[in-house]
Amino acid sequence: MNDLSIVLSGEAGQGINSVEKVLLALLKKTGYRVYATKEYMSRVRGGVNSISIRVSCDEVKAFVKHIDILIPFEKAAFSHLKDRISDETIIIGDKKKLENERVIDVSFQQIATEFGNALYVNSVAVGLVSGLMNLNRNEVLNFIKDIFAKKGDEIADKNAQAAESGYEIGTNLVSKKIITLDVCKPETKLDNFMISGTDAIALGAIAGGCDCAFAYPMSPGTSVFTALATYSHKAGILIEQTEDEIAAVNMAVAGWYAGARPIVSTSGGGFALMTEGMSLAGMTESPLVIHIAQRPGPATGLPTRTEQGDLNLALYTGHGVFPRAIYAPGTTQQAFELACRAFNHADQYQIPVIILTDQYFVDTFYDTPAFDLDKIKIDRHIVKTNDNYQRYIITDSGVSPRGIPGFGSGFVCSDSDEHDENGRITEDLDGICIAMKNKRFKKIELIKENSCRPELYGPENYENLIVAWGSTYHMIAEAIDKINNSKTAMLHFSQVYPLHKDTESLLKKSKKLILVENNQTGQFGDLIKLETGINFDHKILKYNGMMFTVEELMDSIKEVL
Amino acid sequence: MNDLSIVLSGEAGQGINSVEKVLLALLKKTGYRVYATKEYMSRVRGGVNSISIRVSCDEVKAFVKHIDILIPFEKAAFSHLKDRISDETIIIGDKKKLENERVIDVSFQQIATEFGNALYVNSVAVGLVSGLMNLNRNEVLNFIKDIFAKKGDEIADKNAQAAESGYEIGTNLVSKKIITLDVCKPETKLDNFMISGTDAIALGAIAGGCDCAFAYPMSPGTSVFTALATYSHKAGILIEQTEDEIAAVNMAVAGWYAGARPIVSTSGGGFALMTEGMSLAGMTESPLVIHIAQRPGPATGLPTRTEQGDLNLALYTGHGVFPRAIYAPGTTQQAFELACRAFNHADQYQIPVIILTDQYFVDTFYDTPAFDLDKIKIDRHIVKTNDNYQRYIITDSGVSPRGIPGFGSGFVCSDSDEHDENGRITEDLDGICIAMKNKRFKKIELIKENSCRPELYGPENYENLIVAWGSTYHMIAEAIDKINNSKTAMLHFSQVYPLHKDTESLLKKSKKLILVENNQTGQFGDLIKLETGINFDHKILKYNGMMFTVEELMDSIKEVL
Amino acid sequence: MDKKDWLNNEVDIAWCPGCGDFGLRNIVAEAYADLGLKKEELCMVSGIGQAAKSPQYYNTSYFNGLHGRALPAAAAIKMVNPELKVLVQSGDGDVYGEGGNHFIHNIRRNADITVIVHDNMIYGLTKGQASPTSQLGHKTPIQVDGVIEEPFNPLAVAISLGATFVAKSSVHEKELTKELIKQAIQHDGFALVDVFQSCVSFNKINTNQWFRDNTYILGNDYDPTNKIKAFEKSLEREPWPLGLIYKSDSKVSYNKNIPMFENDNTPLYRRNRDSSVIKEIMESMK
Amino acid sequence: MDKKDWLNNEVDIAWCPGCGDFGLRNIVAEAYADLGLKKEELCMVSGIGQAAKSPQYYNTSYFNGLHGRALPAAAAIKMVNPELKVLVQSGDGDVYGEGGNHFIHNIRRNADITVIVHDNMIYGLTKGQASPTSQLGHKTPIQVDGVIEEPFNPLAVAISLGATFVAKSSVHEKELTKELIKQAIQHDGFALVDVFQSCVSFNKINTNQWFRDNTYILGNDYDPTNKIKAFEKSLEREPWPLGLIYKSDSKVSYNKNIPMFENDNTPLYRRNRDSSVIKEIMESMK
Ligand SMILES: Cc1ncc(C[n+]2csc(CCOP(=O)(O)OP(=O)(O)O)c2C)c(N)n1
Ligand SMILES: Cc1ncc(C[n+]2csc(CCOP(=O)(O)OP(=O)(O)O)c2C)c(N)n1
Ligand code: SF4
Ligand code: SF4
Ligand SMILES: [Mg+2]
Ligand SMILES: [Mg+2]
Repeated sequence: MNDLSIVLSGEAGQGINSVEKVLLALLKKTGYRVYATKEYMSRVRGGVNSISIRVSCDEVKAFVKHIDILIPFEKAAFSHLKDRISDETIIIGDKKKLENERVIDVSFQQIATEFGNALYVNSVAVGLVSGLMNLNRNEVLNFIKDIFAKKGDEIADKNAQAAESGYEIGTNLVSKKIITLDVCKPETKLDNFMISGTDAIALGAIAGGCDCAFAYPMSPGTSVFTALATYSHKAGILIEQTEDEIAAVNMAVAGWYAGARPIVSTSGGGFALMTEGMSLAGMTESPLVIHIAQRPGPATGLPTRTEQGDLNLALYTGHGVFPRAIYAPGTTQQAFELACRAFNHADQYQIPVIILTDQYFVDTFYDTPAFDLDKIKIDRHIVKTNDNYQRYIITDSGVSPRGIPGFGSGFVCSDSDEHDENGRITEDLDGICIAMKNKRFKKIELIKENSCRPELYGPENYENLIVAWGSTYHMIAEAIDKINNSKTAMLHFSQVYPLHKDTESLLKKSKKLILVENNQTGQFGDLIKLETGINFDHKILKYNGMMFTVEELMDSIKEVL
Repeated sequence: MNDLSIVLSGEAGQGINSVEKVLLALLKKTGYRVYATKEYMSRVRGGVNSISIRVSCDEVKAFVKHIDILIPFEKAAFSHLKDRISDETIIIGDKKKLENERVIDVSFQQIATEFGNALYVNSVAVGLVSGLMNLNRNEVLNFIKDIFAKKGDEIADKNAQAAESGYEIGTNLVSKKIITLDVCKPETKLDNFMISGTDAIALGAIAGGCDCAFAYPMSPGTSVFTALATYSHKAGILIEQTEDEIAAVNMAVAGWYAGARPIVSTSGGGFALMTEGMSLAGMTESPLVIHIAQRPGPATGLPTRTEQGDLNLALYTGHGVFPRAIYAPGTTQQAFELACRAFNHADQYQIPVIILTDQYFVDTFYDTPAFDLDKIKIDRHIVKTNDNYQRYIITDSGVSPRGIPGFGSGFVCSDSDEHDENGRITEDLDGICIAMKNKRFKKIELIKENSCRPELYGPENYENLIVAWGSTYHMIAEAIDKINNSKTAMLHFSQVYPLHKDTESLLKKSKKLILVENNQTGQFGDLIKLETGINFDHKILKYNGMMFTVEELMDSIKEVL
Repeated sequence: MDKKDWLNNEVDIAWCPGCGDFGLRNIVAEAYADLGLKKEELCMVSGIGQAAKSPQYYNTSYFNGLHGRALPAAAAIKMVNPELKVLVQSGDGDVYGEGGNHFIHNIRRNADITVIVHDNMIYGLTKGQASPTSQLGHKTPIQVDGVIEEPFNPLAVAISLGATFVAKSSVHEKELTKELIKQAIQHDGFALVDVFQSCVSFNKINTNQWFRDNTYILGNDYDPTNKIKAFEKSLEREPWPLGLIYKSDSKVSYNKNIPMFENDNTPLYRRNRDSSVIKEIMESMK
Repeated sequence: MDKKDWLNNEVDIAWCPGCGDFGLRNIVAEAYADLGLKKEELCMVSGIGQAAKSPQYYNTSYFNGLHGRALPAAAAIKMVNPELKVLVQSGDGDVYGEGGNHFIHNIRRNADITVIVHDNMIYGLTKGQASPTSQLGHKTPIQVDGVIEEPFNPLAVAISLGATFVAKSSVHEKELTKELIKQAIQHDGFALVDVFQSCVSFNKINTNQWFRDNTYILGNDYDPTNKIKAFEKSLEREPWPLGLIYKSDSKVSYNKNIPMFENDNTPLYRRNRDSSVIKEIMESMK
């Protein structure tokens, strides 16, 4: 076993998220590479949720099906996780409560109540895993004390004691050979950070000069909004929770007009309400940055689940023709760079840029090396106006220099009606109206020239090519590694629109094309067909609201190779 | 000359629309076949607008470029209509005011003011044309009196006198051979109706059982809403102007839920705001009928102009996957039948049905034989519920019997979250959630089976096939007739989604495929490519806000044949 | 049906233990029972949020629509199917935030619906952001410096919009709440009952204790028919007055105002149309 | 700049001859001139409608956004660029109908913007449907039986939302309108000036003559600082009171309430960020 898959499952509000945070930190401190993701129901208490942690000495960044150690706090975990529990899964918990013969009995609840609070089960669990993994006992206990310090000495002590009990049980289980874990010991310690998809987008936005956020709460899009609020003092970000999504997008467009760099973060249903606002950005050639964390629809759908189902919406939303760019990061590095780039490109081309993530990605923690801050910069493409300034002057490139009201002596006039070079309403149909339509259309080519090249993962001389976008990156990469077929590679698009000009040739090099998407119909496949005429030989689609696991991808891919 | 193209042009508010109405009625009374369309600026007074009338003994239903007789009330008409005025165009008007040498001088304004009101120019114009066409003098004058009767005897008399002056000038111009019109004389009189695209949709809706309308005003979509309001007493229609488009679509979905048959009428920008509501209809499997009269975008765009630019929006709007149907009538007959069918099919399949028209179509008057009312019927697909009723029971077809609250003893539960067969929220991801997704998806095939077959116009053994949809029908048909190429036909889609199953074979029979769309990118061409893989050899696209003329289509088609 | 019959106890209720939503659910079921409503005549409507899950937990027909869109849905149901009693249960965010425009215009529309707002002064389902009724200074993960926007006053706004039944209660006052809801259901026209409700998970300020400490029940001497006085009353804070703040019988509800329903309450789905109507209309286009 | 300089006379004005919009345009330009505004410091904002075309007809920077969305745009511009004076001119349909939710929440937000609503009690640009302020019984091509919905009372609603500057005027009272607009511009916070404006093409009821016959100017004895009295005044009809209905200095505007702008009015576009901030935040994720 060169890595370990640990899963905790409990009700909402039972605190398993705190286990996630503490365990990750402890394991990382010890030198392990870690990964964690969560899946949860749309409720605040009750139900059944789980967190999945992977620990390894090598990089580990994908969601796997198998569970090595399962700590269920509730009986419901068994049916909830039935597809992931195998004969090899070690299950640790309150045997009586769980009513399951296979369970290695640890009386979490009793220990916790002994220390005075049922919530201490979480510290017991942290201690237990630390013991199993043979982490440094003092480090563990001190760390727990530090974490709880702000809640007062007593609570800190009690938690540490609960953890200590867990720790002992853990070492005991190992020493008594009841549990044998064959895990590597990390040799070097990397100077990495635990960064969630949310953090990566928020940091990238800050790096890109994002100075305000207009949003209306909606899971899972709220995550980025909340992160920006958290850093608002440090980074100087104006945070405004709007009355609805329509206000958010209109405030954002107007904010850009007035010189700021707003972001909007939402999910499919909220974005649906921004359709007219997208079109406003298109007509006024306004920069705009919208982050959509996707979840399954239609309508309210499954609010806390994941899907790559909003690509079509992002592609076609807004009436009328206008250019846009759509990013879909699959790694924290890409998320950081693209979120930063979104602001610069939105400003450069005066277009809406959409960043498509999903619940899985924003809620997953990856250990990530420090982002390269030398590469990033804030490019403000604005000009100081003079008396003759014309906001929509026709230029060769289609881009007109963008002024800001109050910066220079010119008038900056922006109109949602068809307008002339001054931004004033016109009905000169065959004159300036057509010229404006063509001007806006022209920019699509310009954006295309700067599209991100899709990343090839695997052999250059591939014969089987798996095409993917967004958050499935790591799962497919690990599946390819494990299948270990020298002719199979992945082409991953972190920009899904406009497609990079090499797309067609890269696809045509392959003999077999396999599409992997976390949605019902293969929306990206449709886009590729439309733009290149290329059909896929196989489509691997999942749409039950959960991310692909490495194992099921391996199976599906092998099946079609 | 077997038909005559007459154009009047003036400022908004000058009354040329009244000329349109009166002239059409008079000509039709005499036995002529007539057609009229208008184009106008987004303002209530001033600017420059025009109405175009065609008169013939044969059916005449298309917009033409050439003008036989032009009556400009303002100088601006010359530059406004410059592309349509040729050396053959007879121009009649106030020579001095118009400052144009070619004008045949008729002092409209002076005559009108003699009778006491500048607006009488319109009656002078009606009289003039009637005189030129040698219509029955008494019939004309009596008709005018009748029309103005409700404004009082004096006004009626004055208008009749103004018309009489015009009539005399008209006959004089002919007798003095200043103008020679070689128009046919109608032999038989058809029992036809003057029906605009608006009327056809409204009548079709009434035929389909539409019993309420929820809408927010927006040109050109307001037209159908207004027509329904006009007939609301006669037909028993509840008319509610909503606070915004979001209310309109939500009230419509809820109205269907409660057993009514609401329609929503809007335009692209308003429909953009209904994106989330569309998705709600998708999730709750609610019937829904939305009429979109298209106008050019993005954003506010050109509010009173025409375009076929909202197809993509109609196709992809709404987050999540759900079935829908999209109609695009090209004739009043189709509009009537499809509007009726929209209600029955929406109810049968429990889906949103979109009727796509455009400003050109809703504002154009066609003389149309009586609609066949025997064919139409109101199919209400609702059931009386019992105690065990389940709104979303899984069935083979994917359609669950639809109950109405209060009709029977069962509970009718509708939810925008993913739900079970009872309509209650669930997170049983791999169980009922997937089953519901598949159930909804399945209906697409069902709808496809009942898609309208595209209509072939021209020879069966075509080699060149012009593919079109919606309002361009008559222009292309006339162009084909006039080109008179025995190998060229049109395939016209009055249902654009889902495509009829014969689409691919019908297209593949042709050697050369020509796409004609009134938009910038060929959105329907993209859909065909996506669904069939077929590419077009030529695309004839127009996107300046105006309808194609027969002449320009003839030129463009000949060029690529 | 008695209270028990109204409650659906087969489903797993997704609320947190201790949530005020439970209390309101019981009260509403009792009100239904007291009024002797028949199950065929009720339709419940909600948007999205914790409060908006309420309809799921009764034995009733319901329309659980989009976030913020409870009111247009409820009004439309009543307008086309006037035989139904239509009752909305939804959240303060749903009705006053996302749905604010519908709040305005449905009061103007005055369809005969009852609107119970679970006013927990927070966004519960999305985990604790400020709602329009959150009080000044309230800190949340988004409002890190505390709320700075003037709290929305649903009562004052409803009165200023011409609402004819405006009531305020708190879930800890069961009897009062029940009585107000019963009166609201019986009122002809748009009836608003804004109810303080405790979100035990995310609102640690406006707790049940806070409600107890900061409210009082209006005495019998209070006259709810004087609009100006009602407005004045609606501005009172700490303590907040509970009870029927304003009521007027000066208006009739939407359906009674339109000719179609003048002498005929038949729902639209039971009306038939003669195709001769189409002929008749077509004739006018000759 | 004097009045002439503010007016853009190079464009073809799309309004009907005799439309009240012309009058308001003149009055606003005079107000600008009187206040000695500089062209670089003004930004006008509107939605869509006849009134909303106004900004086109001045020499000024403007943001002519979507129908109903003037207020969020205006507020955002002021919030991120507080050096600008932001003035909205838009229609009653735009601000109270489609934009109703923004009306509510921007009053709560209280950004320092001036909002002039051209209240012609009709939808002008779309040719004469009822607007939220159309009076009961008003017949239109859509409201064939006359308006049945309670007319929206912008003043009462604004007061109930906690607005601190609420004024009413009529375009036929030029001096009064100008004075109110000037005061509104100088007021710190959301300032509403609802102005009767005649739509000569589509509102044949509420004409200039009707405005003259049905309004009166508030006397000096009227005290606009008493909220309850102001509410009462805002309900008066036939005649309608014109003047400053309510004003309060009890609040500061949005930007003054947030730390970022506390001692620093620099617009966001002139602020720079040190990339060390990102390092610092990242460190917290170790
Ligand atoms: C269009 C849209 N925007 C946002 C959301 C996310 N959302 C769900 S519930 C909710 C607010 C809940 O607050 P409230 O209405 O007060 O109800 P509570 O949960 O407090 O009872 C939000 C913002 C959504 N579902 N749809
Ligand atoms: C989303 C959207 N819905 C509808 C319209 C159509 N529309 C344009 S202006 C207007 C109303 C105009 O009324 P008002 O705001 O009172 O302005 P007025 O013309 O009377 O000055 C409407 C409904 C639109 N442009 N956009
Ligand atoms: S989060 Fe708050 S409102 Fe929601 S169920 Fe829990 S306590 Fe109730
Ligand atoms: S339609 Fe009415 S509001 Fe519009 S410009 Fe004409 S008079 Fe003015
Ligand atoms: Mg709430
Ligand atoms: Mg108006």
